[in-house]
Amino acid sequence: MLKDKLKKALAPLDLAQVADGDYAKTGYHLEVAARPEQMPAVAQAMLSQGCFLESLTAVDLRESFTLVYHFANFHELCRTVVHASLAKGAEAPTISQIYPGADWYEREVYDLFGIRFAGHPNLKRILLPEDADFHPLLKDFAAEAAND
Amino acid sequence: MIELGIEEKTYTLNLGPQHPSTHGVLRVLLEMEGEYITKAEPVIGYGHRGHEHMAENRNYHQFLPNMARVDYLHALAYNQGYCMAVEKLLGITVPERAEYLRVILSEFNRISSHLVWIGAYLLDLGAFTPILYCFDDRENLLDLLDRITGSRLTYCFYRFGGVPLDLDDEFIAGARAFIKRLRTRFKDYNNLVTKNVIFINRTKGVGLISQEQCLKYGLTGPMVRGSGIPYDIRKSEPYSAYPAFDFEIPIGDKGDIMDRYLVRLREMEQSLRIIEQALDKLPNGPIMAEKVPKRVKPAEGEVYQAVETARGEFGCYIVSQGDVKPYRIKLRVPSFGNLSILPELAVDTLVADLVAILGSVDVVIPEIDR
Amino acid sequence: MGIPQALSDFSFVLVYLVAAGLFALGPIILAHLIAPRSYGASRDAIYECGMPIIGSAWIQVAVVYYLFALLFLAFDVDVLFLFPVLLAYGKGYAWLDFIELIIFVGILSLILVYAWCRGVFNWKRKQVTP
Amino acid sequence: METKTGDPLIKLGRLEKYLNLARANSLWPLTFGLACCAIEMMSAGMARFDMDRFGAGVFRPSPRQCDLMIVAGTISKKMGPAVIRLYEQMAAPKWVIAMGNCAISGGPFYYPGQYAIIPGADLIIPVDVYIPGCPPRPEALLEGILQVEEKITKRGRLRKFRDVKG
Repeated sequence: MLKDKLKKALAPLDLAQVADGDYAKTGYHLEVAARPEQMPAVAQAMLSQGCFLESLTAVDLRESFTLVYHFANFHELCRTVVHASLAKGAEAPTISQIYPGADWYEREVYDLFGIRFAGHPNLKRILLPEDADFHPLLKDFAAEAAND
Repeated sequence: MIELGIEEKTYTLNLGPQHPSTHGVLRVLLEMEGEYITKAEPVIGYGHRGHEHMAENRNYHQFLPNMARVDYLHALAYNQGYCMAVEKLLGITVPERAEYLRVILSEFNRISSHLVWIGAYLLDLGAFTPILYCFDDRENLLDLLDRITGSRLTYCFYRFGGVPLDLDDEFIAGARAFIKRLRTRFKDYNNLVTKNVIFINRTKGVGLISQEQCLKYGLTGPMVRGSGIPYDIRKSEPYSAYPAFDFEIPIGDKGDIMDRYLVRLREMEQSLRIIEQALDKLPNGPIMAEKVPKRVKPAEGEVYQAVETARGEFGCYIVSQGDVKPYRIKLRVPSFGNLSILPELAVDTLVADLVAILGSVDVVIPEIDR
Repeated sequence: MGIPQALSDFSFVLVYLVAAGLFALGPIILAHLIAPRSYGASRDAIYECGMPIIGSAWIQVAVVYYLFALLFLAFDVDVLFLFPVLLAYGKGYAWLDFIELIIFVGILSLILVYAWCRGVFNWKRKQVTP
Repeated sequence: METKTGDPLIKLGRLEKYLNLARANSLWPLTFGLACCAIEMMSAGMARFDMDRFGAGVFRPSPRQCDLMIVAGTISKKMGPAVIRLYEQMAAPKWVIAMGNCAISGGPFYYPGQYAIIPGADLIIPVDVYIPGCPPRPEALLEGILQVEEKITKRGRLRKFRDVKG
């Protein structure tokens, strides 16, 4: 079963938590908690098992960010979510050299949240105009500043 | 005044926001040597309207109309994805008749989306007649959907817990008539387009995508099925009433533009099969779950619901902190991943081929920019 | 003293040139006079999909385009030769003239066949291996 | 928004009336679909609703050959300068139709915290006819085009449609 193979692949990385997800309630088969520094290793392990990066996003929990990575597989149904909590102002390592698709996702997270990704080939805004100086999805984003 | 002796060889061109082949406001920055492209960089964001920012200051009901304006060509799949995600959060089970209705209407909407794509794509390649055929079929379909949902394009028809209106006999008769009519039209499409030598020369062996590239870029939908991977959420992660129907997943073999075109064409036939089976086995019963809370206030937690749209896998990821307003909604849209492979496909291709490749990705710009 | 015979013959050519010039410039002048004006900062700028242009167009261009220019020249000269044909032919048996013309144009269009065989027209796609 | 077209050098008086008749019946729109309204604009150009009946079906990609700009969709802040540039590059006489609520006033995407869109096409370019709807049906776009024609020729184009009984 793919889930066991994934658990075996993720075991050596001593991640904070690798647990079965409750598919009926949350839609996940495997829930993983990791530190941002471990993300390239986690991504490499997932790629070795043939999983693709479904989506990469962030959630602003006011005092810290949570980077959320979703991995899925073409041939077998097993959705893995990886939560990596990141302090405000800290940098997360990029996984775009492992998953080239992550390049745009990381640029979008940078654009909307301001989280910088170390080692990203060209980290600049993707959705907002280049001269925008605000990050809209931050919880303390005052929209009036942007509408002047 | 011509500066003599300049050896700058590459010519930079904007395949800009206002261009007939970009299906909206996508800008591709091209660096070219003569006719061959050395670098193509899509610049997106010209259709960014801030759906995810709107989600955070609206309650769950108010965000429903937005769902139809993210990908307006297959709006009902986005409604279905969002409603199923919220139903998972609230723990509501949708009655079987409502699930059948949702499948029927979503499949009809998929056909209308593919019809728009075939018409617009062949217009990019210079054929002016097919779009008239496609839009003619689509108008018949929109009359059908207009009768029950009330709108032609941006449907906001599904509710949490089911469907507000029921099908009447006229709709079912119209649906069967439409199915019969569209089946005869596939012959025209094959003769008019698939066997057209210009179309074959422009699409065979162009824009090849390997399965390994699909994995690395996270492609979904007809892009991935064109390369031979049978990945379709309706089959690989069965949701709603899809397990009750038998239909195949058409796949291509080489992954060039012709395969993607054929996949979309055959997908329409499969959709017709699904609708027919759904109409035959339509169960009676309620179309709305019994106790659906008026004020949707889900418990704390997060959910990810994937749905198969015409362009690929739409994932609705909701983080709720027990408030009336969602804390964060991330819309995993297929075209964002599908388009990110364009720079790699475009190297060393002719400009005319780039237009063909860009069209075969089937992008909807406000869906990429959200 | 009358105008020398040779000069008056050329007066027709002069009239012809003036008429051609007016025919070409006329609409431009007319439009300039009676069309409403349009103002705007980027009205005269180059139109490129709504974006300001990047770099200049005066760069070294692939040589293939030069071959297209040569082919056009060949057929332009071809048409140029057909002008005097109007005067010389049409007197005797019409079909004979028509066949002669076909032969003349046929020989000149061999250039096109030659170029086609040499593969000037097909843009070879670089083998893109995924 | 001050209009950016001025009067010609030589005023023609009566002939202008006939020129306007010709202009009204051959409005060439610019292919300029921004969002959802673009699909309804395409449907209006197709066989069933057929803008060609009013001479407006010839969609030209380049603004140089157009005299009608249909702003069909939301103008995002990143797209604003491009819209202004396209409008300025159109040759006079030119008209603008703001199609859909987004082009009229930002539509469903305008709310106090909005950061990404320009709420309304008339903030950046002079608009002649507004067509409400989200998206407006193709018939509404046709009526909008007839309104533009009425504005050009100052004669009731819609009169014969309004008085149709039944």
